[in-house]
Amino acid sequence: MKNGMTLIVRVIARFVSPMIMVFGIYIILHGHLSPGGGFPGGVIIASAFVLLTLSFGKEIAYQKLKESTASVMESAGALIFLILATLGIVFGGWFFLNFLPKGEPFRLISAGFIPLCNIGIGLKVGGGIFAVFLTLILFRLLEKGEGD
Amino acid sequence: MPEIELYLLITLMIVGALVAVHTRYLISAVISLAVVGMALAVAFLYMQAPDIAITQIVVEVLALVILIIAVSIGKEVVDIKGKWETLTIGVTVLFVVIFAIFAYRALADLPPFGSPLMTVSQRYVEEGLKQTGSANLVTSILLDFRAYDTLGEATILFTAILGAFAVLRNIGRKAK
Amino acid sequence: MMFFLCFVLFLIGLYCVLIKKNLLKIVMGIVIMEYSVNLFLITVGYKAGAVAPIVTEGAGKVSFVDPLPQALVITAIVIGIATLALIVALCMRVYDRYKTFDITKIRRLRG
Amino acid sequence: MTLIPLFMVIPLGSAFIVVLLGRFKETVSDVLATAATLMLAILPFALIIPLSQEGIFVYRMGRWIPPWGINLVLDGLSLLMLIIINLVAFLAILYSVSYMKKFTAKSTYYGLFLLMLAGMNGVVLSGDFFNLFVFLEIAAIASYALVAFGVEAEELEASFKYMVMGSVASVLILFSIGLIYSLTGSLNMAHVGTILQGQKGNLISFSMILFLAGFGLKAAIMPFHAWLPDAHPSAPAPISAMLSGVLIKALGVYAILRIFFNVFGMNIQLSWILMILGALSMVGGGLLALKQNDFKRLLAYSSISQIGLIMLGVGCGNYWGILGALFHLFNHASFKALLFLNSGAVEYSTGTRELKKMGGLSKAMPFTGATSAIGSLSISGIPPLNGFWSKLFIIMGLIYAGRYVLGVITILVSVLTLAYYLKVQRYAFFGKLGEGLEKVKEAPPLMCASMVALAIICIGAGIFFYPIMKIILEPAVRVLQEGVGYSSLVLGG
Repeated sequence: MKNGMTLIVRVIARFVSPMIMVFGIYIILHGHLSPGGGFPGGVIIASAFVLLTLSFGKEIAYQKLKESTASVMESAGALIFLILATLGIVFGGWFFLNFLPKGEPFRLISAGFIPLCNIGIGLKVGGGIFAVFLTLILFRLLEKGEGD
Repeated sequence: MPEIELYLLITLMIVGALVAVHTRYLISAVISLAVVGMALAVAFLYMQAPDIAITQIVVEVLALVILIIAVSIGKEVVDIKGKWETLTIGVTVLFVVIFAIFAYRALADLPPFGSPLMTVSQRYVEEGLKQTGSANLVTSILLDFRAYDTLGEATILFTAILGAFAVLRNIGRKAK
Repeated sequence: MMFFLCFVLFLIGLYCVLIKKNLLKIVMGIVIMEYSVNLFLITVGYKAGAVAPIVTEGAGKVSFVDPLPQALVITAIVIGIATLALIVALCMRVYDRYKTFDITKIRRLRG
Repeated sequence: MTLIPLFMVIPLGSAFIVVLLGRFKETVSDVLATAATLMLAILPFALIIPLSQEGIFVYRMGRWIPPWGINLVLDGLSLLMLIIINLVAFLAILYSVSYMKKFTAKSTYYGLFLLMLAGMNGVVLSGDFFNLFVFLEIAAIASYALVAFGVEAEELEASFKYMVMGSVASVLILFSIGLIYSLTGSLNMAHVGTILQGQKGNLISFSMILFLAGFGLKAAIMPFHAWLPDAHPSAPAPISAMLSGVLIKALGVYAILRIFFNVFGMNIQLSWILMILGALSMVGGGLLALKQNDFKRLLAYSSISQIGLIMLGVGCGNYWGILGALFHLFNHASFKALLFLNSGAVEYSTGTRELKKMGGLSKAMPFTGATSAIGSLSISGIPPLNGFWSKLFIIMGLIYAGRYVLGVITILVSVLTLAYYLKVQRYAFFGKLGEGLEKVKEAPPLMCASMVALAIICIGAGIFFYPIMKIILEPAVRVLQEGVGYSSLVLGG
C-alpha cells in the first residue's frame, strides 16, 4: 500500500473522487430540504480525499496536503458556527436565534441561517475527519523518519 | 408490514456482533463489525430515518478504514486467550444474564413498539416547517430547535481530533 | 421484544468489553454498545405506518415518525466516530510503546 | 441573564482561536488562555447578587419555550459549581503557564483545557438531559486526551483504561436517557420531572440504576473507582488538580444530585444506596491511600475517600448533611487542587513522585512546603481551616438523621486522613534532605502564586465560613431541598 495501488485503481479514483465531492456538496447544500446535512456531507467530502490518499499512497498525499490545511479548515468551520450562534444575540437578543428571514419553504435559499450552519459544519467535519485520517495513517511514517 | 424485516435485521446484527466478539482473527472481527453497522443503516431506512441512514453509512465506511489501519499496524492477527478464561467467562455471563432478566422486566413497561408518545415532538411535526422554514424536520430540530446540541456535537468532534493530534505526537516532553 | 433485542446487542458489547484481553476487541465492544443505543433510540421513535419526517411540497396530511430521536442519533453517531478516532489513536500509541495489544501484558500500573 | 451563554462561548471561542493561532507563537496562547479563564473566574461572582434577587434564571436557547427548545438553568447549585470550576480552572491555567513549558504542543494543551472547561460549564448549566450528555462528553473526551498528554507508556495505558470505562459510562447514560425519553416523550429535565411525579415501576428504577452506574463511574464512587488511581496521577499536575478537584464533581456528583434530587425525587431507598456507596468509598479509599508511596497516587485515593464523604452527606438528606456535603465539595476542590499542584511543584523541582526519595523539602521549597502543610491540615479537618467545618456539618447531619454508626465511621476516617497526610508531610517536607536533592530550587513564581492563592482560599473559607454559607451555599441547599419543586420553578418562570 506504500506506493499506492495499481494503475486501474488510480485512474478510477481520479475519475470518481470529483463526483463524490460534488455529491458531498449537494448533500450539504440541500440539508434543509432532503435527507442529509452538514455532517454526512462533510464526511463524504473527506472520504473523497481518503480515497485519493489510499490509491495514490501516503507519501504523495503527505507532500501535497499538509494536515495543517485540513485542521485550519476545521477550526474555521467551528468558528463560523459559533459566530453564527453568537450573532443571534446581536440581532435578536438570544443565543442561537435563527435571525435571518425564513424565506419561502422548499427553496434552496430558505430556512434562515440553517444552510449557513450546514456549510460551517460541513467544512469543519470534512477538514477534521480528513486531518485525523491523515495523522492516523502517517503515524508510522513519521515514527520511522525520526527513528532511523 | 416492516416488522418482520426488522426482526430479521436485528437478528443479523446480533449474529454479526457475536461473530465479531468471538472470531479469532482481528480482521474478520472488523469485517463482521462492518456488517453490523451496515445492517444498522438498513434498519434505519426501514424505520423511516433516511438522514440517519446516510450518516451511518458514511461514518461506518470511515470507521472501517480507521479500524483496518489500527489492525494492520500490529503484527498480532489473532485474539488473545488469557488464564482463568472459563471462570471469568462464567462470572461475566452470569452477571450479564442477571442484568438481562432485570432489563427484560423493566423494558416491558415501555410504550409498545411502533407507537411513540411524541409529547414534545408533536409540535415539531406540526409547526416545524412554519417556524423554521426547513422542510427536513430533522434538520430543523438539529439546527434550530436544538442547535445548541449541534454546537456541542461539533465541539466533540473538534475535541476528539485535537486529542488525537495530542496523543499522536512523537515526543511529549521536551528534553532537558 | 424489539427493545429487548436492542438491549441484547448492548449486552453483547458489554460482555466483549468485560471479557476480552485485546485492546482492539475492547474497542469493538464499545462500538457495538454505541450501535445498540443508536438502534434503541430510533426504535423508540418509530411509528407504525408513518413516513420519514420530511415535508414534501403539496402533500396532504400524513403522519410522520418521531423526528427528535433521529436528531439525537445523528449527534450520537458523531460522538461515536469521535470517540473511535481518539481511542484508536490511543491504541496505536500503546502498541507503539508496548509492542503488543495484549492487556494482560500491559500492566505497568497497579490499578 | 444575558451573561449565561458566555460561560460556554468564551471557552469555546478561545479554544478554537488558540488552536488556530497557537502554532505561531506560544506566548499568544498563554495570554489568550489566561485572559479567557480570568474572565470566566470573575463572571460567576457578578451573578451572585442578581441571582439572590431572582432566585432562578432560565435562559431559552434560540427563544424556544422550555420543553421544545433547550434551556439553561442557573440556580444556587449551578452557581456554586460555576464558582468552583472557574476559580480552580483559572488558577490551574496560571500554574500551567510555567509548568507546561516542559511539554511540547502547548497550544493543543490550552485548547483541550478550555474545551474541558466549556464542557463542565455546559454540564452544570444545562436543563436538558441530552444536552447534559453532550457537554459531559466534551469534558470527558478532552480529559481522556489530557491524561495521555505526556505520551509516556504509563500515561497512555492509564488514559486507555480511563477512556474505556468512561465510554461505557457514557453509553449507559445515553441508554438511560433513551429510556426516559421513551417513557415521557420529553428531554427537558423539568418537564420530565412533572411527568414522572408520583410514578413508580421497574422501568424507572432500571433507568435510575443505569444513571447511578454511569455517573458513579464518572464520579469514581467505590465499586466503579478502578480508573481513577491510574488516570489522575498520570496527567500533568494542573490537569490532575482539575480532574480530582473539579471534573469528577461536575460530571459525577453534580449530575447525580441534579437528576436524583430534582428530577426523580429522593426516597429512602435511594438515600440508603447513596450513603452505603459513600461510606464504602470513604473507608476503602482511605485505607488504600494509606498504603501508597507515590505522592500523586496517594492523593488520587484520597479523592475517592473524600467523594465518598460528600455522597454520605448528600445521602443523609437533611439540611446539615447537604450543607456539609456542598461545602465539602467547595473545600475539596480548593485543597485537593492545592495538594496536586504541590505534588506537581515537587515533581517539577525534584523529578520524582516517590515519597521515600524525598525529604526535607520545606527548607528548599518554602512556598510549596507551607502551602502543602495548609492543604494537608485542611483536608484532615483541623480547625479553623475549611475542611473542619464541612466535616463537622456532615457529622451533624448524620447525627440528626440518627445514623450514629456512620457518624463514628466518618470521624474514624477523618483520623485516617490525618494519618496519611502526616505521612506525606513527614516523608516529603520534614526531616533531613533526601539524597541527591541538594540543588532543589523553589518552583517558578507563577506556580507559587497559584498555590498561595489556593492556600488563602483554604484559610479564608475556614475563617469566613459563615458568610460563604449564607451567600453561596444556602441557595444551593435550598435547590436540593426543594426536590421536584425545581420543575415548577423552571417551567413557571
